Amino acid sequence: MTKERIYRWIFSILAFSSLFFLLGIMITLLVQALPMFKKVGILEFIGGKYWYPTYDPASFGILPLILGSAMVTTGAAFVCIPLGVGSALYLHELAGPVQRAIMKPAIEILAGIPSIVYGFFGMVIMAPMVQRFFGIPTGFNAFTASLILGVMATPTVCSISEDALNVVPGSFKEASLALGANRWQTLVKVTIPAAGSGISTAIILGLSRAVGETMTVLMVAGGAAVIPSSIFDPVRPMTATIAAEMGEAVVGSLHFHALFAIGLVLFVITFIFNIIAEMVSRRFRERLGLGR
Amino acid sequence: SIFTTTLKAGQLTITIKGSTTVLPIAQATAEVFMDRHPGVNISVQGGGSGFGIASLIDGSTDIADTSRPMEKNEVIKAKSKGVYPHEIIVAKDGIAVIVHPSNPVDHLSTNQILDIYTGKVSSWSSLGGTNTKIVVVSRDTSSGTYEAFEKLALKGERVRPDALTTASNKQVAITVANTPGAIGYIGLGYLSSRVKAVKVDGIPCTVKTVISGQYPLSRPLFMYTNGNPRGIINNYIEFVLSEEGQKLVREQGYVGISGHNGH
Amino acid sequence: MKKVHDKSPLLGRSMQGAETHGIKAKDISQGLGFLLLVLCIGITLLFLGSIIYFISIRGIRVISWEFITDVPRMAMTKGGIAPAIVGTIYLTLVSISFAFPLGLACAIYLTEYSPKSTAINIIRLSINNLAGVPSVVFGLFGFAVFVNAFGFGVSILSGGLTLGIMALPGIIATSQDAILAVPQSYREASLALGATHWDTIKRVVLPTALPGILTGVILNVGRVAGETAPILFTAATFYTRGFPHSIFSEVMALPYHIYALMTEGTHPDIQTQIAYGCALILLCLVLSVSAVAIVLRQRQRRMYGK
Amino acid sequence: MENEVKIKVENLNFFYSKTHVLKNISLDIYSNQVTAIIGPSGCGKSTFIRLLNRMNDLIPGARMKGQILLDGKDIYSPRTDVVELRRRVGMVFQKPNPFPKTVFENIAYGLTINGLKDRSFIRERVKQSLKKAAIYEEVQNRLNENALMLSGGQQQRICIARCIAVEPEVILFDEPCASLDPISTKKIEELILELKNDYTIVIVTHNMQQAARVSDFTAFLYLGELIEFGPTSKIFTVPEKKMTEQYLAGRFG
Amino acid sequence: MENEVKIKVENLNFFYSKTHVLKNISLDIYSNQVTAIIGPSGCGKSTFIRLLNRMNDLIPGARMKGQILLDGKDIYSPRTDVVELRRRVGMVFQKPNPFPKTVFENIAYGLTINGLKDRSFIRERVKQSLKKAAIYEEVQNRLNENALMLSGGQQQRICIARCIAVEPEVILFDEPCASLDPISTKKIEELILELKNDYTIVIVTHNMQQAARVSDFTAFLYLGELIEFGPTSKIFTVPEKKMTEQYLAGRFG
Ligand SMILES: Nc1ncnc2c1ncn2[C@@H]1O[C@H](COP(=O)(O)OP(=O)(O)OP(=O)(O)O)[C@@H](O)[C@H]1O
Ligand SMILES: Nc1ncnc2c1ncn2[C@@H]1O[C@H](COP(=O)(O)OP(=O)(O)OP(=O)(O)O)[C@@H](O)[C@H]1O
Ligand SMILES: [Mg+2]
Ligand SMILES: [Mg+2]
Repeated sequence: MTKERIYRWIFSILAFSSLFFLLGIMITLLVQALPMFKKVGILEFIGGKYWYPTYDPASFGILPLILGSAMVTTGAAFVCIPLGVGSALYLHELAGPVQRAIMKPAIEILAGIPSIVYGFFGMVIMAPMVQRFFGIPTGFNAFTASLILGVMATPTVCSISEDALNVVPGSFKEASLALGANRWQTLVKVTIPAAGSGISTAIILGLSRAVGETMTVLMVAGGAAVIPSSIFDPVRPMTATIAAEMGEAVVGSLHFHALFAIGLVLFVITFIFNIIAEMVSRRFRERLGLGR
Repeated sequence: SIFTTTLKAGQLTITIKGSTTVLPIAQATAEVFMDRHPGVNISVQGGGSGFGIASLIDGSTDIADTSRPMEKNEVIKAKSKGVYPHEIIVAKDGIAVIVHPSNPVDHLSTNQILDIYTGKVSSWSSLGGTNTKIVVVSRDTSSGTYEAFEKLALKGERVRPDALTTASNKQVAITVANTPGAIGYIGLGYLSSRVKAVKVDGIPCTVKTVISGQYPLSRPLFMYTNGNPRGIINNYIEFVLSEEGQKLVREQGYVGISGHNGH
Repeated sequence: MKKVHDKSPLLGRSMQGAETHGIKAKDISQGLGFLLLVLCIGITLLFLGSIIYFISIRGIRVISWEFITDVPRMAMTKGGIAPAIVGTIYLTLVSISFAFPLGLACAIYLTEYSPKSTAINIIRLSINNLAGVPSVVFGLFGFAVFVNAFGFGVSILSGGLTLGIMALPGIIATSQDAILAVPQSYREASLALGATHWDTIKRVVLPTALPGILTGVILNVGRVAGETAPILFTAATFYTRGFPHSIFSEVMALPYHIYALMTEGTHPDIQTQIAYGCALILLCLVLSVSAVAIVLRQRQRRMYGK
Repeated sequence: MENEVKIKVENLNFFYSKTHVLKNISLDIYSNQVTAIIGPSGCGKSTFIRLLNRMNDLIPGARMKGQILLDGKDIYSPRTDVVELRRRVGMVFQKPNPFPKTVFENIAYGLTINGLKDRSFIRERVKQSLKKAAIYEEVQNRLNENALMLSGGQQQRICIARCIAVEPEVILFDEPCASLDPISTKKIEELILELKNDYTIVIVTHNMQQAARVSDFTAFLYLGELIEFGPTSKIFTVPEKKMTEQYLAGRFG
Repeated sequence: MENEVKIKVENLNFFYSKTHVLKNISLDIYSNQVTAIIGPSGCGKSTFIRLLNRMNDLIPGARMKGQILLDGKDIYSPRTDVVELRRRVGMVFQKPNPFPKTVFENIAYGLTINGLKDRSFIRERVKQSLKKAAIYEEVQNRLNENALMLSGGQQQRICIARCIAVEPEVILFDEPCASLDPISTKKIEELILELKNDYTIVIVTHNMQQAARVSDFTAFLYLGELIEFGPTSKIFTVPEKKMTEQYLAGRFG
């Protein structure tokens, strides 16, 4: 029994040490962002319209960056929700066992395409295509970024939605069919509502990936730190700002702390996304009467 | 940093950090230098001039690349930490201002460029062109080219916030080549027939005008070491400044210098 | 035999329907709906397929034995990308050897040992949340903590640890799933034979969950191997010739190399081609790793009859 | 009227990919009677009953031979509208499976999917169905609650009401009481006896006492074969086959 | 020797967080006898039997009152070594649950975790256990196959052999035949009758006929209460309680 207790201790120590690392991120961000907030108030930082970190005097307003992130994420939602959920429904309802056996893993594998590859593809192929197709000054804009981000999030949304659909008890489906509903009615009126919160979780997680995506937007979003007025404007999302400017910022300078402050804002946003996803998915499981 | 210093004990590793403008020079020369001196390893990192200087000060690099001279307070800070920056000019760079080939405008004054980039002028018509909107293309604030352009052309004023910000010289060139109303600025080495370089204050952007210093948007490029370069670092710097090194500089699209410009 | 349905206003129309084949509104909506779904998956596969197609077609042209085994030459316009491949592999190895034991231990604790308290729930929640933290934020953390505070400098160690932490939540989650998927009946059977809890974990739970755990580890490590943002300030260097001699060396890495070629090179035309080659090799590395993991998982699922 | 044949099963054989699960079964199911299917676990009871409304169509690799006639028409002919067939032959499952919707929506579901829009008509029909399923009293004030909040027995009656609402002709019960407590079981059994006035009922059960209590006819399946079929009273008192007798005596299964 | 008490249960009460599942149960389990626990689903049979080797310790929020004495010693006293207790009181579960290892490893598992290393001794003991579980003939050439490859009935006997290998004093069976076919069931029943020569046996079953066939004593639980306990012959012929009679007659459950 004492041996048993020793193992228990070893594991709890290891578990908590990993937690220590994870909590460390929060603390680091807070500590490094603090000097920024001391100098520039939080509201001024978040609401400020101008991002000129290297000028003298510098101005640290990240509203354009937040809006840039918001715009590409919203755009990505328009791509990944229909494509991801639609594909999941297809796999769940229409694909035969052979098709599903091939396509499901294929889509999961594609979820692993590195973001740099998406960014590269966006840069060399998508952006010029978008520019020519719409006849706009540049293909490096929020639209192209949204498109690429959307496609990038699609496998994630698809895969998690499909899992959610699979969790819906077959008995609901049978009950509906036994009442004389056809497959589409069963899908729309029973399966989708039952899997609804699971699908929402998938969407939220997909979008949270899009908000936090860095390289793609760095390479294709255009990078203008201005409040966008149309989807075809170039934007500079928060993640791209950090990645582009971190190397240049002198360690310990205000600019350096400002970038950590952006990191903190990003962290809080994705944190909220995840909390919502967690709550929604818990409700989902409760509603279907699934434990844990 | 304890670790990085111990590593350097053998002094067969050279670390170079700093301006992305100087990066290609450092990379190309490092490569050939390593061919000559097997056993030497040179690691070349970008990050920007500021980063390079900061790294030199905290001892995490042997050579800092910069596209601007060190500022006074940087030098003071360095000395307070026992680092004595030694400046070497390794090349010169001219920043060409480019427009779409179809654009009738072929010369601009520095003031006009300033007006365009700060947003005071937003149509080509007042500059002798057609009545089209000016699409302003700029670079990331982290790029050395941007730093230089800001200093030389903008005199410290802010670029209009809605300017396209691209990550590389190449992207600026592509964007301008594809966009009739665009204006951009790139290193001299990136000029091609797909874009048109305008005369600035009446002076065309060529190797000659850059060397002579006539062309207003030109600047020297630097490498800094801690004190006079010694040992293998000195060998490397000498190689960069040698005829062979300068040939590599020219191959990368920069303007070479001749002779030794150290202090 | 006088049945309710005879007077049914609702169903009277379709009552003879058992054989009629008339097209009904609900058949039409079904047809349209299904068409839409086919369209969705079609577009998805088209997009993903075209990414892979373009990268492969253009990448394959520059790939050769030399490309894979040689160092970059002629100002990165010739030669190969071997240091970048090696660098990526080193980073990945460091991240696995850090994240795997820690993640597994954490998963074992959470599934087998942890009391069911709010404190543990908060731990679970924060692990879930950290899975969603943007990669660039991990980069910031690695830069502030490993590079600066711990003084590891820009190095394989800093980058590998940063990537490892990033993989940690995913590894914990998938390992937990794998451990939870081990039927409770196995645990009960073992305990009923007089085995201790640790015996049961070591001899029954872990061996059974192993394929699932490995899948999770491979999948997550494959994912972080392709990440760029976290190594941007912690490990990657633009150019170095030799192979790293210690974990305190900085390295070239494939994802960063693509980025660098596309943004900092001076010979765009040639370097874009090389970037295609790098992208293809990165794609092959990452996708084959995740393919292994996913095939493993499929087989695993089949074993449990799911 | 009593012995009119509603469903005629002829030489039915059924296979799940490789396994031959039902072997050459022929029997008649009479209108307004309760027919019970009994037999040990795995003998094919569920498979059989699910063939009557083609629920097994959903299973990949399953094959069927033989005929099933509903009112004399082959339900497996290519011209049959399966959706319509399932409306006519309703089903109540072993585990109560109300949708995760309100009680009202559960019952109204079958009506709305058949295109009915008239709210007041639907409301009336829901009420009637709940009454017929002997659950109206208990839930009349809880129509807008989630049906999953009800007890198991109540849920099962909700499922029966849901089934009744679309006015099927035949109702198939697959072990409807297997997951219920004795009191709920009793209520459902009483209900089945009520329902046979209006519907033809087929019930699968592995509780022999239940079969004895509620059914008019009993079919005994064993390892996929129909061992004996006849009036319940006869089967339970003077079975023809030795095997039936042994099974009923609890000698195996 | 026949009526020596092996396990004494006194005033046992058990709660799952809030629900009171076992109510004030007292009974004696005799050495070398088969004691059957019967009752309708959900009455607490499994809960009861799992208390005898403290398997319910694993369930969070569960509470127990009363005493269970094994050979006169309280098994819930803080001084009890739970691991040792479980070795002495073995268990066979409803669903056969061999480990996903070879047949040999399955049987040897219990020996090796108890620190045994001598290969030849282990081999001998595995063989003996398989023989006692009446499965040796069938698997002697398949000892290195994965146990999951065997049929359900064979798996269940492997589980019994695995249990026997650690030489427990009591064996608890929780519906050991529920997922088996009639032929396998028969084999297991015969085996249980064999085993009672060496072990004290407690068996949960919801098949009354099975209880009648194999047990010496029967306990009838209903909604957590012990309605009646006594020799099987008596319970099945002249039960004292009306309820027992009704249950056995299939009036409910
Ligand atoms: N989808 C399926 N694929 C393959 N075999 C199946 C499938 N469903 C059932 N079977 C097999 O067919 C046989 C008959 O199954 P069925 O479910 O009809 O039995 P049952 O009499 O309803 O049993 P129970 O009383 O346990 O519900 C069993 O041997 C079962 O294992
Ligand atoms: N882990 C648990 N938590 C809460 N309640 C439980 C738990 N396990 C069982 N119960 C409840 O305790 C009661 C007794 O359950 P138990 O499993 O002992 O019944 P049983 O007699 O074995 O039934 P069956 O014949 O269906 O196996 C049931 O009402 C059940 O719902
Ligand atoms: Mg069944
Ligand atoms: Mg039980």
